[in-house]
Amino acid sequence: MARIGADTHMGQTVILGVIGSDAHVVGITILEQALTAAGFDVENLGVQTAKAEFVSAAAAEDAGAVLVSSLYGHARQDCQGLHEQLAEAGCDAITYIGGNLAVGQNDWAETEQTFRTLGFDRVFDAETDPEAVVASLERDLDMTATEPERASVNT
Amino acid sequence: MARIGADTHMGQTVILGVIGSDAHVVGITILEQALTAAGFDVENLGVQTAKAEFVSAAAAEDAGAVLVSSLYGHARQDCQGLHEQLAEAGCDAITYIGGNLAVGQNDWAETEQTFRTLGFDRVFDAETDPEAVVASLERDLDMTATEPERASVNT
Amino acid sequence: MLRDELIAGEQLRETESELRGRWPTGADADFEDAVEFHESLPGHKRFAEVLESADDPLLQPRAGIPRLDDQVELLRYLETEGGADLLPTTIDSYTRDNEYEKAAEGLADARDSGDDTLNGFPAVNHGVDACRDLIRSVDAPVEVRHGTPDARLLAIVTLAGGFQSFEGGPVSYNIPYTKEHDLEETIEHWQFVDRLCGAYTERGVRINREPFGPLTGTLVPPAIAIAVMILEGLLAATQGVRSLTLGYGQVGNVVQDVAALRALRDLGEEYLPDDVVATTVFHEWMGGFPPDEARANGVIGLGGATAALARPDKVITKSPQEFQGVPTREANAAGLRTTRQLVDMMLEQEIVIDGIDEEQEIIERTARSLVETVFSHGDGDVAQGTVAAFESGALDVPFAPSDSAAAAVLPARDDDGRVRVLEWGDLAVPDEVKEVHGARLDQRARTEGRSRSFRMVADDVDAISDGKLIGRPTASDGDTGGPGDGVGPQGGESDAD
Amino acid sequence: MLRDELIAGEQLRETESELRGRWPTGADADFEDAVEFHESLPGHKRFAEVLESADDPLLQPRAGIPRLDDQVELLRYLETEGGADLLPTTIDSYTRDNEYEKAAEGLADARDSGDDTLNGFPAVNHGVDACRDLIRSVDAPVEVRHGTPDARLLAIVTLAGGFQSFEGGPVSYNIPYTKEHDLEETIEHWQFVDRLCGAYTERGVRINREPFGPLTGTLVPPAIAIAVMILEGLLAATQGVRSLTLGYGQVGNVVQDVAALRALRDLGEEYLPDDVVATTVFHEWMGGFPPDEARANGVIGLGGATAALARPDKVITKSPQEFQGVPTREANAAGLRTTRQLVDMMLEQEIVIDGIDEEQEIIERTARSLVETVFSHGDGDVAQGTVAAFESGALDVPFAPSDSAAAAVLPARDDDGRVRVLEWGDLAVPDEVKEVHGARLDQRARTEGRSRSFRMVADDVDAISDGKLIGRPTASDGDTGGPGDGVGPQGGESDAD
Ligand code: B12
Ligand code: B12
Repeated sequence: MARIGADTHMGQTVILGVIGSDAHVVGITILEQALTAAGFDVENLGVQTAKAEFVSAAAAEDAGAVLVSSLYGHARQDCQGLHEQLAEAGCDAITYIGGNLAVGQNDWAETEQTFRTLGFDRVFDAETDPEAVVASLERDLDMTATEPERASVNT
Repeated sequence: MARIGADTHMGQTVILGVIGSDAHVVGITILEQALTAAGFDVENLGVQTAKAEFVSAAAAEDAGAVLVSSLYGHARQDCQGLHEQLAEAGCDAITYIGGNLAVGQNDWAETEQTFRTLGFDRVFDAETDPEAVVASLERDLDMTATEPERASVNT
Repeated sequence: MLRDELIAGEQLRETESELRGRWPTGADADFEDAVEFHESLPGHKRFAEVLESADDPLLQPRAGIPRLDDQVELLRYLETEGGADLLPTTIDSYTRDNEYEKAAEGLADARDSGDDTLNGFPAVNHGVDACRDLIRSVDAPVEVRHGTPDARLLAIVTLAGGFQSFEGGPVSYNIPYTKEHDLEETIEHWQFVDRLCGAYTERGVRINREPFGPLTGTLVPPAIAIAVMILEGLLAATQGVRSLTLGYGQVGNVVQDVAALRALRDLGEEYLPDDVVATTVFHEWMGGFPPDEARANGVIGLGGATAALARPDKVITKSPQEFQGVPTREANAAGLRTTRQLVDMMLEQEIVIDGIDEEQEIIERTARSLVETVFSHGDGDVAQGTVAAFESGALDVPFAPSDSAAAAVLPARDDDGRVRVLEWGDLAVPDEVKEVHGARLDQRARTEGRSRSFRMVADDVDAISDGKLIGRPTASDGDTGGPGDGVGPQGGESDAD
Repeated sequence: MLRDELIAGEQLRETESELRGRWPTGADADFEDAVEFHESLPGHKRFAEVLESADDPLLQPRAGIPRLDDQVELLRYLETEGGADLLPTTIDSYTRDNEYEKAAEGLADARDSGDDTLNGFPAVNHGVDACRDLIRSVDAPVEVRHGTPDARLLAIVTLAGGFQSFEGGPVSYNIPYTKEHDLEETIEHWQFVDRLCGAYTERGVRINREPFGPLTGTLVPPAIAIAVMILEGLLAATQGVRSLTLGYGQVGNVVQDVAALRALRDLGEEYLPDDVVATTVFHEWMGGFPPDEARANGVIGLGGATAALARPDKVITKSPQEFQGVPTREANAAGLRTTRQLVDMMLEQEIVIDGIDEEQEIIERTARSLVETVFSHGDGDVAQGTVAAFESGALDVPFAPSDSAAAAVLPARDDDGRVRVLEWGDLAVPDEVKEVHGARLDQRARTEGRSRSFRMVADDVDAISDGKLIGRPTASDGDTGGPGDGVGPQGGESDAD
């Protein structure tokens, strides 16, 4: 993948955090570093972040993307209503979720569908390479710039 | 299991060997030792023993039991016709087969059925403890002594 | 004010009765009745006795699912099919957050749907009788494993319920497990837990306590883990705990792991009071696992082999499904048996490895310096000193999500794969030790032809899941690229657009 | 008369053309054409080059199924999903017996039924073109692995078919693999095979030869295996082989395994001519496996760990289904990946174990004595000496089914799990060595409170499959009972009466 200069995404704020009472911090630490290195403005909310904190941070920063991480197996419960709250706050950010999204040895296709239904634009599994996240964000954020109707998918 | 005195089975000759072109010798070495220790007269034909050799040894010794071992996965082919030849030779010995009886990761019930159909009285898998073989033989050979009709099962 | 002093009996009873009111099941947790129940248990269900008298390392898995009957069945399976010597009951995340309401919902949901909608066993919601049913239904001692900063009610219910071992501690269940819990308060809460265990101990029921050694599970320098174990051990001993199992999580370098386990044992003996029986537990690799069961079995294999060399009293096993999620019972039992085979095949061999003493020496020096800094930060009081040392950064844990820790320490592997420190922050460590680490990391940097940086850390975090011990740069890494994963891009996103 | 001398070119051609007439596919095996085919292969398919230039141990599985397309698919799978560096093609038992007729039936049967009715790939029946298809279809070098006393036609066909490595040797593919084949004749047959490889070598196609080190796979004392490797290496070198991979099968004691691998390497260098490039191969445990995939993974884990410590040039991996039967391709690939993970995690660590030199010294002394006895038995001629030494029992292999070997040697483990010799028969070994073994076995006997006997041997044979390294008597064993299996009665019989 050709690297895009570090200043390309200046001003595109990305909200990052681990939702619910999940404390797995290593994944977002790595992601923050990769996104920052790629030139994104990252606001890392850390672990154990409530839905409401994601929403207010996204609204306050007029974020281009909200990245939700969940490892501990309660993602579905924790994300219930997140997209409705984002919409209420007038936030049209792209939303990603990634990590270990189900308890136990679940079928990925099913898990993915669950989170698409909840409103996430992209669903990433725990094998995700940080560079793949950077590449997706670059694509999706450029896309929202030129194709504003993209946002309606989320509302 | 209570041990039966070493002289109980004197005179009960047991034929032992690895059939076909199979050279796995360790199993029958261990079996020979256990059977001998238990008082059986063991005639060990060794590895790579042809059907005909089993038959002539059994007939010559008026054997009480013929124990066929096979590990390498060709047991079914190798045992084709063995029981017919034993019958022709007028041999009414109990027959056991044991070892690794199929190529690959086969279903045991199916494998067992295959060898029962070929005429074996008992079919043993590779987890067989030598003491279990001794115990079965003690049971079956005493039984043939008191219940001669048992032999007819094999002919 | 927080002090490392025995909680008075009266205060214990007062706090206890207040806590028992917090959730309906608390009412059933009568101490006298509980002592009687414990006394009725046969010797082979007494945790401390079984662990302390074992000749060879005992194996214990992790396991916890929401419903009682399922949990009993699971534990029995791990006993009979996995050959577990000691059993666990892992508690769900809501209970760890004291969100018993949410746990109740999850449990109801699990009962309705038949799915495991909680990531563990909500013991407080189940209550004392259910716990006793569980203890009665299995044939080995059982430990409560969790990650709860405020585990007071959980301890009250589970100890009354017949569990005889309780994992955790004020540092090890705060720093890696939460963001906002205040460390001082957490210590107070754990003083209560330890005091409760001490009360049982006084009555002849020697509850085993096990501080959680692996901390964040991710490249934790051994000396930091050991220092935390000593501190939590001291705090527990003050409250009357007499059976302590100090923990350590495998880092993957054999020499360092064996040295660390020895250092843990030796320093435990040195620092803990004589009337405490200290044992050790070795956790198989606690960091990111490979997303492949076959490779995961390789990681477990190295864990088992290291355990056989280091000879801890207990080994916590991993399953080949660690990467994916909570394992099936079959996978969990498989992890136990793979470990058992390796341990048993190696245990009778005398394998003497060179260079362990040197590594142990440097680990001990560092750990001692950390423990001593806590003493001096607290003017001799361990409780105060722990809070102050974390505040100043003199004591710190890498990747700590907790606001109570600086998390300024950054670890990286050296050229031999031993975990060293790249960024010290304000960690109270002698300069000579820092020089040793610096030299080793410089050597690695030279080998790899790159400078020491966070890139190394990121690469090391992924290394084992990518199939290597050390996160070397790979041919495909660009000069300015992101963290290499050693295997190339993999896994990933799945979107339907 | 049998002599260790280069077969004349003319005689080679004569024998070759006679052999090519034995089965229709022989006709296609034209040497010049074959040389051209080999020359057309890219560097990464040249076995000797790839193996000899590798920095780290290369991994190779075993695999052979009857049909060509299935075999290609299997090998590709092992390459892509297993990460095999070198590929095998294991030959079926009928072909090993030169029963091409029966193999043809089996192959036809396999084609009709879709079942794998042969336990390997009948390469002679498939013929030269099919072999070349196979070689073209995969991306790594491929070796013929078999167990054939008279492998001449197999070599003619497979080498013409593009295989660049050929396993076996006159001792290692006679003594453990057959009852009635005459050793002298087998040596003659292998001189032909080696001469054929030498002929390719002269033309720039350096065929790799790999004597089969594990022999009977069952508690083989390292020195015996090493002596056989040296003898087969010498015989091969005489015929012009220049790429030799000497083999050794893991015994499970780490110190002994590392020492043995080093002894093999050192003695190989010492005894083999300078123009031979000698490499080593380590076979993961070749004896009875546990009847449980999880435990089998533990055995494989110890194999991988030992390989990382001993650093052979190649490792032959086992699958977790070894006990049960020919593994599925998934299980085979899993064995590769479990091994890879362990090797890769350990390879960068420097782990220096004590006592290896002492063990290596005793192994070398013993092996040297066996090699020298062959020299003197043959008045300096290795071929003659080998026959004579086996005849006299001065050279012997435990559990050998072959009439050509005395099979009087009985091995047992000592208290540390190292393989020693309980019954020497007429093995030509210095008295001091015997004393060392005797003392070690006495020590074990004392530990176990029983006398040295065949019971120990039987118990040791079962030990690893029962979960231990050493076959200790178990509590359940009666005084006069049969061999304990360490785990108690298990498995077994299934009868419908
Ligand atoms: C280390 C670890 C811990 C440490 C965490 C320390 C810390 N504070 O960070 C400790 C020991 C404390 C811990 C605790 C628990 N853990 Co934990 N833990 C792990 C482990 C072994 C590694 C996680 C890790 O750090 N990986 C390395 C990082 C770099 O990878 P990552 O986190 O997966 O992140 C990458 C990707 O997932 C992706 N990604 C992640 N988030 C996002 C978000 C977006 C938007 C995108 C695009 C991508 C993305 O990109 C990241 C970078 O490559 C995993 C199992 C595994 N994976 O091997 C279990 C695991 C995640 N834990 C698990 C559980 C259950 C728990 C506990 C509930 C129970 C327990 N065992 O005590 C507690 C939870 C405590 C809490 N309140 O959160 C389960 C989750 C089960 C499930 N989902 O079904 C796992 C899978 C283990 C298991 N098999 O049971 N754990
Ligand atoms: C050691 C071994 C070898 C050695 C054998 C040395 C020798 N001459 O004995 C060597 C390396 C030479 C070898 C060669 C081959 N082997 Co092999 N070998 C094994 C191995 C690892 C152990 C066998 C053993 O000794 N076990 C210990 C003894 C004590 O146990 P046992 O033999 O099972 O016997 C016990 C029971 O089975 C039972 N029993 C046995 N016979 C009988 C008979 C009766 C009547 C009763 C009641 C009980 C009974 O009681 C015995 C005592 O407890 C097995 C796999 C395993 N089991 O782990 C493969 C295995 C048997 N081999 C196998 C194969 C395919 C071969 C080869 C064809 C190919 C190859 N790999 O090269 C050749 C065959 C050569 C030939 N012509 O026979 C396969 C068979 C596949 C199948 N059945 O589906 C196996 C299962 C390995 C595998 N997974 O692929 N092998």
